Amino acid sequence: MKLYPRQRHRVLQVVTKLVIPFVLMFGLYVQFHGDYGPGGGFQAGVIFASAFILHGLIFGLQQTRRVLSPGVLRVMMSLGVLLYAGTGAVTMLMGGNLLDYDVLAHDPLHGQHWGIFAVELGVGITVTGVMISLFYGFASKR
Amino acid sequence: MTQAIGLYSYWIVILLMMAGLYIMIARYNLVKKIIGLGLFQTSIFYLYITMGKVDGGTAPILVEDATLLYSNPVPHVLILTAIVVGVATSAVALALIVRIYESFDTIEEDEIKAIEAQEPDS
Amino acid sequence: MTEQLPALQILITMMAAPLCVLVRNARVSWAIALLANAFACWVAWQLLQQVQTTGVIRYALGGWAAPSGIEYYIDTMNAAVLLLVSGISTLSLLYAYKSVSKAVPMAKHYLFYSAWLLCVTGLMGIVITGDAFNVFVFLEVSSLATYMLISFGDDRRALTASFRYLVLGSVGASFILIGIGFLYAATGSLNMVDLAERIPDSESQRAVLVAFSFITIGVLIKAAVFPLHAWLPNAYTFAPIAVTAFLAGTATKVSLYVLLRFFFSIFGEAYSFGQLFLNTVLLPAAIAGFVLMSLVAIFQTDLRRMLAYSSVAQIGYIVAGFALASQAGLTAGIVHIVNHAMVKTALFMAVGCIIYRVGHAHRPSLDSLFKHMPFTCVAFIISGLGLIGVPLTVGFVSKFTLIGAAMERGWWILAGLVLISSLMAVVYVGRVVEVMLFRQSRQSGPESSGLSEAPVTMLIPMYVLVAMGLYFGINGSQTLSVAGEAARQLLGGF
Amino acid sequence: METLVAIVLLTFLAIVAVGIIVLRDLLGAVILLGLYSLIAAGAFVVMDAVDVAFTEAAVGSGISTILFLGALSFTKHEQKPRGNDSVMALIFVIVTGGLLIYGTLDMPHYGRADSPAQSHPDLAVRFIEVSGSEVGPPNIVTSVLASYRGYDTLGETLVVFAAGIAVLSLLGLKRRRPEEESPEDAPGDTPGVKPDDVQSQY
Repeated sequence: MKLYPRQRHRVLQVVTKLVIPFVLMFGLYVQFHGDYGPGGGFQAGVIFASAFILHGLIFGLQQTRRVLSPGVLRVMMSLGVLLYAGTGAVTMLMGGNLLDYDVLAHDPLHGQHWGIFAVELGVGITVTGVMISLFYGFASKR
Repeated sequence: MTQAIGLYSYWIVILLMMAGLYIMIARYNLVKKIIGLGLFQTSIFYLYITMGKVDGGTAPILVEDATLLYSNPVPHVLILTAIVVGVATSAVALALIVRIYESFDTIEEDEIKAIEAQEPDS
Repeated sequence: MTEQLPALQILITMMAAPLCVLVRNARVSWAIALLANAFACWVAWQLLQQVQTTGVIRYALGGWAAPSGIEYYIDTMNAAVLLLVSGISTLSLLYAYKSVSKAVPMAKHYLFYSAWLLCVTGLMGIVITGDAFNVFVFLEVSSLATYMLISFGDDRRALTASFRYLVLGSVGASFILIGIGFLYAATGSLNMVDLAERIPDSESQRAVLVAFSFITIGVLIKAAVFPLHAWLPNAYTFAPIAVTAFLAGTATKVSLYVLLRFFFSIFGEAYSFGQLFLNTVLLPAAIAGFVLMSLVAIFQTDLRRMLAYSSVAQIGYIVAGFALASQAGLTAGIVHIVNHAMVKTALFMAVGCIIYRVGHAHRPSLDSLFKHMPFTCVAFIISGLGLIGVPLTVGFVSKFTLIGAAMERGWWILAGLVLISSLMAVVYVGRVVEVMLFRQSRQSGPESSGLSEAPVTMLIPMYVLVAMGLYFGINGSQTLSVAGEAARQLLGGF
Repeated sequence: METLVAIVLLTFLAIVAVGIIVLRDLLGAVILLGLYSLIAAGAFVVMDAVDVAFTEAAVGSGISTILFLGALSFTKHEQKPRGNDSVMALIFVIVTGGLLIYGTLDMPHYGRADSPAQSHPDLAVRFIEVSGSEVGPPNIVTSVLASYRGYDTLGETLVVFAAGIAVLSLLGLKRRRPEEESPEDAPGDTPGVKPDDVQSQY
C-alpha cells in the first residue's frame, strides 16, 4: 500500500489527531459494554485497530511504527490467545472443566462475569494485534 | 405477506451464493477469486441469519418485559465465528497473492500455469 | 486428573503455539513444540486405554451439559485417530529439526513451529469434538496453518500450490458450513449425538438430504478423494518435506475420520448407505481413484509427486472399505488409515533424507544411492514393500482385510482391482528401488562423491515408523482388534 | 414493513452481485464487495442480528476492504479479458444451486417461530429463557458466545492468530531493505527506478 506521509494533508492530520482518541474510547466502550449491548472483544479489537490504521494512512507507517512496534504486536497477539486459553487452564486448576467459569468466584454468576470479562479481553487483544499486523504486513511491502 | 416470501428470501440468497461460487471457480484472476469467496461467504452468513429470524421478534438482548419475543441467538453466534474465520482466510489468501505476484509477475491463473508447466519438478 | 485428560489433549499444544511466537528462538520453539506434542501423544495413549476399559468419554466444555454447550465425545475411533495424529506429529517434528533448517530461513523457524502446533491443535480438535459446528472451526484452524506450512516450501510453486489448496479448501469448508446450517435449520441442534437422534424425526427431510450431500462433498474435497484431489499433488510436492510427511500421515486421515463420523454416527448407516445408496457413488470414485492414480504414479519422475499420487490411490482403498459399509469393510478402512499413515510418513521421510543430502528427488538421477545412503534406502525399500502390501508388512494386513471384506459381499471385481493396483504399486516402487540398488552411476562426478548418510535425528523417527510398520505387519491382530472395535461402535451409531 | 425492507435490501444485494461479476476493474469490484457487506449488515439489523451486523460492517466492509486495497496496490488492477466463460463451472454452479433450492422446499418458512431451530429446548429456548440467570449478561449473544459456546470462540481466536502469523511469515512487518526488495515494479512506478530512488520518493 502506498502511503504519502510527506504530502501536506494538514487538515487531515489535524482532524485525525482529534478523532483517534474518540475511536479508541469507542473501542473501549464496545469492549466492556458487550455484555449489555451489541459488541464484544472482536468488534472492539477491530475498532482499536482501525484507529491505528487511520494513523498509519495519514501520518505514514514509519510514524505509526514508532507508536506501536511490530515486536509489541507479536506479543499482543500471542498474549491474547494465552489469556483466553489460560483462563481455561485456571478454571481447570480450580476444579472445574475447561472454560467452566462458575468456579472462578464463590458465586457462579460472579465467576461467569469474570470469566467472560477475561476471555473477551483476550479476544480483543489478539484481534487488535493481528489486525494491525495485517495492515503493517500489507503496507510495508514497498 | 410473510407466506409470500416464506421461501423466496432463501432462494435469492442461494442465487447470490452461487454467483460467488461461480466467480471463485470460473474466473482466472486470483484476486477476483477471493472477491468471489467473500461474496460466497457473506451470502452463507445471510442464509444463517435468515434461519434465526422470528416474526415480530427483537434483537436477543434481554429487557425487563416478559412478553417480548426474541429472535434466535444461536445462528448469530455461529456467524460471528464464521465472519472472523472468513476474514482470516481472505487475509492469508491476499498475502499469498502478493507473494505470487512477486515471484511470477502475474496474478492470472492460466499464465501462472503456463509458467509452471515449463519448470521441471526437481 | 484423569477426568481432565480430554481438555489437556487440546490445551497444551494450543498454548504452546503462542508461546513459540513469544520466545522467537528457533531451537527453543522447536523444543516447546516437541515437548507439547510428546505430551499430547502421551495423553492420547492414556485416553485410548481409558476408552477401552470404561467406554465412551464425554467431557462437557464450560460445564454446560451436551446439547447446550460443546462437548468432547471420545470413543475408540477418535482415541485411535488422536494417538495417530499426535504420534505422527511428534515423530515428524523430531525429523523436522534438521530437515527444515535447510528449507526455511532461521529467522522464520519460530513461525513455522507455531503454525505446526496450530495445525496439530486443529486436527486434534476436529477429531475430539462432539459438536458439528466446532468441527468447522477447528477445520479452519488446521487449514489456515496448513496453507502457511505449505507456503514455507523453497520453490516458488509452493505459493501457488498453497493458494490452490486455499481456494479448494475454502470451497470445501464453505460447503460444510452450508451443510451444518441446513442441519441446524432442520433439527435445531448442533451436537452430534443430539443430531443423530433428531434427524430421523425431522420434518425437513429434503433439507437433511441437502445437508448430507454438502457435508459429504466438502469433506471429500478436504480428504482428497479421487475426482476432488486436485490440490494434493502440488501441495505435497512443494511443501517442505517434513510438512509433507506430517500432512500425508494426518490431514487427509482426519478428514476421512470426519467422513466416518458423519456417515455412520450422525446420519447412520441405514440412512447413508441404505436409503441413499451412497455406495453407488462412493465406490466407483474410490475404485477409479486407486486404479487411475496408481497408474499416474508410475509415470512420475519426482519421488515426492509419485508418492503424492500414490497417496490419492491409497485414500481410494480406504474409501472403498467405507463404501462396503460392513463390519469387515469398515475395519479394513480404519486399519488402513493407521497403516497407510505409518508407511507413507516413513516414505516421505526417506525422500526427505535423500533431498537433504542429494538436493533433489529426481528418480533417474539417483543412481546407486544405496552405496552412499544405505540406511535411508533400506527404510525406503521396507516401507515401499509396505505400500505394495507384501506379507509381513502393514500394507498386507489392511489389503488382506479389504479383499476379505469385498469377497464377503461377493464383490469380486473390487478384490481383483485391488490386486491389480497393488501390482502397479510394485511397478512404481520397483522402478525407484531398481535405480537405487542396481543402476550403475553413469559418472562418478563430484555430485555423488561427497554423499553421506542422513543425520541421526532424521533417521531415528524414520526407523521408529519402519519398526512399527514391521511390528504391526507381523502382529496385525492388535491394530485389527482396535479397528474392529471402532467399526462396531460406528455401525452401532451413538 | 420489516419484510418489505428485507426484500428491498435483497434486491440491492443482487444488483451489487451482478456488478461484481461483470466488472473487470478489480478496484471497483473490491469496493462493490465492501458495499455488499454493508448492505448485508443493514439486512442483518432488520433481521435482529445486531451483533452480526456490527461485525459484518466492521470486518466485511472495513478491514477486509483495506486488505484487498493493500494487496491490489502492488498487483495489477485489471482482470484480463477472457474468451468464453467456462461452461463446466456454470453447470456445476447451477446443479449446486438447484440442489440447495430443492433443500429449502420443506424448510421452515422465513420468520416462523415454531421451527425446530427456534423451539429446541436445550439451545434456543434455554438460551433465551435462562441465560440471564445462569450466565448474567443481558446480551444473549455474548452469553452464548463467551460461555455456552466459549470453546468455539477460543477456536475463532486461534484462527485469527493463525492468520496473523501467516501474514507475518509471508509478508513480514518490517520494511524490507532495498537489496531485499523484489525486482518487479508495481504498476504506477516508472520502470527501472533504482531502489534508492523509490525510497526517496516517500
